[in-house]
Amino acid sequence: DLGGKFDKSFNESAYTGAQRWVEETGGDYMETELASEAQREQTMRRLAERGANPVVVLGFANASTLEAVAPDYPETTFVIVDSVVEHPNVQSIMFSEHEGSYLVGMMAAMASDSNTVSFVGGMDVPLIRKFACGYAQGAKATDEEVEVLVNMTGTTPAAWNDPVKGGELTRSQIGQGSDVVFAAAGGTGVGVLQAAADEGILAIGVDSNQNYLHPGTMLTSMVKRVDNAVYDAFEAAEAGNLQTGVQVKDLENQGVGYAMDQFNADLVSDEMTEAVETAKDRIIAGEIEVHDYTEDDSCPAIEF
Amino acid sequence: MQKLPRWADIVLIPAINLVLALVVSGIVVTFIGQDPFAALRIMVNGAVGSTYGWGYTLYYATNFVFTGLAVAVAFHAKLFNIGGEGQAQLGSLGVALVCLALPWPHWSLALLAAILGGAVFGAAWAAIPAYLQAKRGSHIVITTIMFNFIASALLVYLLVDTLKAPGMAPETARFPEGAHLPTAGDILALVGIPFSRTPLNVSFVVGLIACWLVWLLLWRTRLGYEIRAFGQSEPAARYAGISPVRITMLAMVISGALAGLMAVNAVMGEQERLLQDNVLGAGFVGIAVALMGRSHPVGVLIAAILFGALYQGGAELEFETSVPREMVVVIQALVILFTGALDGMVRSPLERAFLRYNRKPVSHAPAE
Amino acid sequence: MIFPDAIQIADSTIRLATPLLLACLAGLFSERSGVFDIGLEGKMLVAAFFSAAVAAVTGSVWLGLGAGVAAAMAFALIHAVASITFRGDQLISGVAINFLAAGMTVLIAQDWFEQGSRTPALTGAARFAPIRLPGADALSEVPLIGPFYADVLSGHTILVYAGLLAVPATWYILFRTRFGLRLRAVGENPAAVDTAGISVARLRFSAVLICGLLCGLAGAYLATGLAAGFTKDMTAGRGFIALAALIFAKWRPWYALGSCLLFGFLQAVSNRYSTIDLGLFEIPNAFVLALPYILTVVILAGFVGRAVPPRAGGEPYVKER
Amino acid sequence: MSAPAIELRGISKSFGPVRANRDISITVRPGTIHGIIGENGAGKSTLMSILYGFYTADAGEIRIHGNRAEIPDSQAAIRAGIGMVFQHFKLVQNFTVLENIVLGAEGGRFLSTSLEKARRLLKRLSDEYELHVNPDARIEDLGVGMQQRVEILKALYRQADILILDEPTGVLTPSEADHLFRILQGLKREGKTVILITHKLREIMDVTDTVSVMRRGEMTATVDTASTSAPELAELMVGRKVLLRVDKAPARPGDKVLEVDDLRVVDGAGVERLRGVSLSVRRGEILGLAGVAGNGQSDLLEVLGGMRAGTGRVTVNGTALALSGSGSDARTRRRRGIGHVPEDRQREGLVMDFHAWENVGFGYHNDRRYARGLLMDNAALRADAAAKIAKFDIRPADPWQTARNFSGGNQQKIVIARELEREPDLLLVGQPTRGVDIGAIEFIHEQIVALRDQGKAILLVSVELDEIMALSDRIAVMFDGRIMGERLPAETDERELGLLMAGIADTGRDHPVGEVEANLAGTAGKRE
Ligand SMILES: Nc1ncnc2c1ncn2[C@@H]1O[C@H](COP(=O)(O)OP(=O)(O)OP(=O)(O)O)[C@@H](O)[C@H]1O
Ligand SMILES: Nc1ncnc2c1ncn2[C@@H]1O[C@H](COP(=O)(O)OP(=O)(O)OP(=O)(O)O)[C@@H](O)[C@H]1O
Ligand SMILES: [Mg+2]
Ligand SMILES: [Mg+2]
Repeated sequence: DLGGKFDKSFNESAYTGAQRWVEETGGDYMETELASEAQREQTMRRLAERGANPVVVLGFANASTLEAVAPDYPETTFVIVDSVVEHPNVQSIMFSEHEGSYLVGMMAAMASDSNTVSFVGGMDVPLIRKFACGYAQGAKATDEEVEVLVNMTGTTPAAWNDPVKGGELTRSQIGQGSDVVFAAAGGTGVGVLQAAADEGILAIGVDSNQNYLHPGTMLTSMVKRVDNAVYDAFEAAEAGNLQTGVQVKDLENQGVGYAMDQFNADLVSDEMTEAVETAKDRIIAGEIEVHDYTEDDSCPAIEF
Repeated sequence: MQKLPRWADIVLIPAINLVLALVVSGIVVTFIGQDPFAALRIMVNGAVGSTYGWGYTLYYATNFVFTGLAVAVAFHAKLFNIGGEGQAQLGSLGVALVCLALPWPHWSLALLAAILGGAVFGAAWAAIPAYLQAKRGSHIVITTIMFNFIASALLVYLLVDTLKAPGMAPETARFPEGAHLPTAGDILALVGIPFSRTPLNVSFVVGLIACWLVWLLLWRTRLGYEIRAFGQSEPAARYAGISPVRITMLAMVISGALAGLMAVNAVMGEQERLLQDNVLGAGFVGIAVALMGRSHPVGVLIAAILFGALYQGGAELEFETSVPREMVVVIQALVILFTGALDGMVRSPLERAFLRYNRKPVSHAPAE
Repeated sequence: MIFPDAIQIADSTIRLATPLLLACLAGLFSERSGVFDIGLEGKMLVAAFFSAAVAAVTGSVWLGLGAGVAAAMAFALIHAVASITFRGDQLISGVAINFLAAGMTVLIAQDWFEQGSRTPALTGAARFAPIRLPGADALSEVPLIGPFYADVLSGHTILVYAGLLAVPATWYILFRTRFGLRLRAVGENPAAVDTAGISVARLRFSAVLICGLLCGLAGAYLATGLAAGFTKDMTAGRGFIALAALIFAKWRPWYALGSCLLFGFLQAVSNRYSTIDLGLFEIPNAFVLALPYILTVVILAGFVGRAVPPRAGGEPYVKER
Repeated sequence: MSAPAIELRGISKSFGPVRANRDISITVRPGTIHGIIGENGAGKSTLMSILYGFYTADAGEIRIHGNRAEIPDSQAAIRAGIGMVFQHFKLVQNFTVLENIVLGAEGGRFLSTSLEKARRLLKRLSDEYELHVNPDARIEDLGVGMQQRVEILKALYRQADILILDEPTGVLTPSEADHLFRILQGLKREGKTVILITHKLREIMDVTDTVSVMRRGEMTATVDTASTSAPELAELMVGRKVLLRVDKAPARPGDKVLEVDDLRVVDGAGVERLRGVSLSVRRGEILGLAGVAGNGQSDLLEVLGGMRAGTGRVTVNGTALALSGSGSDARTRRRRGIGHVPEDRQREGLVMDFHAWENVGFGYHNDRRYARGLLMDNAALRADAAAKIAKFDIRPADPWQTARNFSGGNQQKIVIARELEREPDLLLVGQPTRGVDIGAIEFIHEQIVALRDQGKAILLVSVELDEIMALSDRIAVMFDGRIMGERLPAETDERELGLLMAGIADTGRDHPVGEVEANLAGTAGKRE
């Protein structure tokens, strides 16, 4: 998606998955980055015409284009991440970001001393609101009194790529009392995590595991295993059994989750782990219902 | 006594400038470790080597014809409209509203209505900076840049809150079937000519008509006469009873309308729904196109095709090699630099050369 | 607005105003000498890239700063050659420079670092560290002034202080030195300078190069002070806002400080509040984000009136037609 | 005899296709006042600018006090002791007098010390040469006479030993000019050399020791002033005998066409440029409006021509004109039968990059006879242009040339042809012969008189007193935005008009010059 291949987050995760597949299988793939909205169709068609199969397209913004393109290439299987396209030759992969966000929201609320946690989003779109909404629900579920600050970086694709502003928003949130910040902002997030490290508060990364970026201040990362999804798609295609239709990657099948590693082990208490693990099980069991913003464009925990 | 023959002014100089820009671009390509000749071959082939290439080249060119004409008309009134980007954004909104408003029975009706919608919205967006310049003296270059930012915010606001179709993406629903424009492939198939599937559509013809109308406007109507006179000299315009406010407003409104028409091609002809960024920087390319085309509709058309080829070739280049798309931006910058700002570097030595060849004894003013 | 908020916004204002201020003063030198410059944006961008790139490679922010400044000055030189030597259109040259910067930075970034259009994140000595002003801790308990000194004035990187000091320095150079007198004269009436036996081109070249230098500082501050590395188009229109601030400031150094602080303040406010409740209705987020741009237009239209630019501004100096 | 102060040998200079100076040689003796005369465009300013290092010659050599000098730029000229007061002043408008004087000769990096030193020296200089100016006044607040003094002080401050003045008196009243000449005599007594460019023969005869004549880029003669006469110089200048009078029948004035009552204009900077002007012009009459440039004549023409707004009451043929808001524009004025030959043809009267035929319709392009439906009838316009070119003998006779490519005189003829052919009830004419050679002057004057004889009303503005005296049936004099008085040409002379132009209404007495100057110092008159 727009935001660049090396955003340390969503796109980079997909790239990692593809690379892993290349390394493990020695296969080859074509890749291209979009410079602008209007090139989506041109690019998709070209990949299909070049005989690429499957064609993996990343990002909700491609959904509508894919709807138009997929019927013209019945022989090709398309995989779209983050959106649903109902067509016989399309596999749609959806992630339950709200669930993962719920968990890191809980951790944030527990780690916060100031009872204020915050969120920096990239471009103000429903998907990002879905993250924010899950996060707020998790935080509020831990402690009704917790205040959740939410800022979006901007309203254009440039908002995925403005670390200066991300840093400034973070500082502003810190000024308002926040001591844990969750960045779901693509390249902008780099600035958010940096500002958090500079100011000495905790930060939560997104999509990829970003804990290694600033050891000591990275509380965790809400991982969204786009890499696995891409890898699986490539592998299934190689084997010739790529399923079309909608696939939901959630807590249960480990499509989303929170990252634990040597970089944040010291920051996460056992108590926290326990609470989060419990919640995780209850969500999987359906005992906790995390609201998905995109279902009805509203959020019970915060207002946008 | 002309310093340069006309052909030198309108053909030779732009050609030399263009070659210089390409040479420097080649150096840049070499610098990032690629073979400039291979790159050029890929670009030329990709742009004009197949009906597929031609389709995309002309599709992009159609966008640039509109934005180029927009900048050119404003240039004639000595107004530097950097707001083509925002005006085209608003034009997209107008086109989308028109297309979504009715279940259009036939594309031709929808096209006429969309032309109106795009033009009116684009014009309205240009009218505000024009008014501020004419009445309040706010510098139009800065206000139009600001209006680009504001247009983008406005569109996002609408797409996120008001016009959004169900789903994740901030975009409207697809336009109804009746608002789909026939593409070159569709039309040529009727006469049995095979043509690749490309977004090139009837808007190209609208673009050609726009060129002709702009030519008519500038050189055959009173308004065009007044626009050109005002652009040459404001005191002279005032002396002739040409109202600076009126001309500033009209020239900008026409300019904005032309920029807005770009949406007919991009939004109605290709995307078939309203996205958040429909313009692809075509508003800015328009500046380069107008400069290269010497602000003449024919020149604009030729320059637009050139830039269309550059865009399509650039896309191909990115696909085939690891040269990033921004190469196109660099080439575009160099073209603007050489044709617009460094024009004098080529012109004055040429003038001197021509002077030396034509040095007849100058009759120092007609004799009594 | 409660006090801690105010302190916080003031602090943010200074950070955000600094790149504007440096760029605005850059424009001031250039335009006072009669060379209009809408290429501030592009010069900041190349400076941001080269400062981040060199700092990333060498690990030294000072080398980065030097590289950024050199790059911005190289671009300034292009503008100077085009608009002074070859008497090209200054607006067009500025537009070209902005595009050139936007394209070249990405191209080179990709070639050098292969991380998309990004430089590696800067850490440690590759970034400017905040400076705690002397006595900040001691004073921070004093009501009102204390927090202001400790939290607003203190704790910025050196380039912020450089920007603030550049204001009186610019004023002094412009109005108290020979160079300043000539610079102002050449922007008003180059023929007067020419007939006094001073080279118009030399003066304008030096003004444009000073402009490049200051843009270099502004860009370096963005990439190595505010952020920790370069990202594509990271100047995000700041060069244009600086230009608006310059007009608002009527091409005067102290006014420039005021107008840049105002624009910095607007950005700080738009960062701080995602929507603004005006009682009757609420300004939605998209427009709060666009607030600096909207207010730029309002200010240009409503408060500046017809600001009189340097009289010879925008016109190449031609003595023989 | 000592070596010549200046010796120029074989100087040539071209501007693109225009050969402004061709193989010019001239010798100037030290301690003399040397005049240079020539028509407009003869190349005088170019020659002097070469001497001052502003332009570089294509060929030729310069010797100063017998030594060969290289003068690549003005700094070199200044070092060689040359000072120049340009025809178009080279002053920075929003700087003070002092700042303008030190510019380029500051003597140190920091201003405060340079300015103090300059202030002291300036005081000495101005006492010595009676050049009193307030060192802290801004140039834009000074009248042209004062600005010229600043230019002279600039040269003296740089210790110029050779002073060049390019048409210094064009903007001065006669008494100001007299004062200037006294200063020049003083400089000469000190042993300085002065080169004086003018096209006024009387001045040459009065103050110079020797005189050189230029024509069409060439030096035609250098003679001792004592041994020549005005008619002889005139003939050398234009290359044939010239008529210095306009033949015209006595006027037969009819009804009032134009009536102006208490007209006021405030400019963009808030300065009142017209302070209650009242006048009238009858059909069959030429009213000449004299005055030093910048005293409001231009503003009056612009208001009447619809180019700027004013307040007051103006009627044409009995019906009132709107002076501001809608209906006060130049287009409406034209429909009311007002023609306008503007003061600056290149800035206002013509669009320099339009073809001649396009310019022939300029201002009348909305006329029905140039229209064809929604479009313009370019063919009709071209036919009209061809007719006018033939009738007014405009050369080259090519409607496809751009206005820029015509010489000044022919450009003026295009404007005159356009405005006079409409047979307006009222013709506003500003500086009709500025920069036009004598042959064309005669022609233009004849055309204006012919229009008068058709019973049209004409308001003529000119800074050339000779032209006012020769053409007008009645003369009004403007000073500082007011009409100082009206005279009949037969009952007045240049001396009296000069006093009126200096703001002295009571011309019965002889006034001490000091008082005249005090008045002038207050003039807000500017010169572009
Ligand atoms: N800077 C210039 N560029 C091009 N042509 C010029 C320039 N200056 C003067 N000329 C041309 O050179 C010729 C001589 O001009 P110059 O100003 O020397 O005449 P002049 O004798 O001073 O006339 P005037 O009495 O009007 O001042 C004219 O034809 C003029 O158009
Ligand atoms: N700026 C210019 N560009 C091109 N050609 C010019 C320019 N100025 C003058 N010329 C040409 O040079 C010739 C001489 O022009 P100039 O203005 O010196 O004439 P002149 O001798 O002053 O005549 P007039 O008395 O009619 O004003 C003209 O015929 C004109 O074609
Ligand atoms: Mg002259
Ligand atoms: Mg002439």
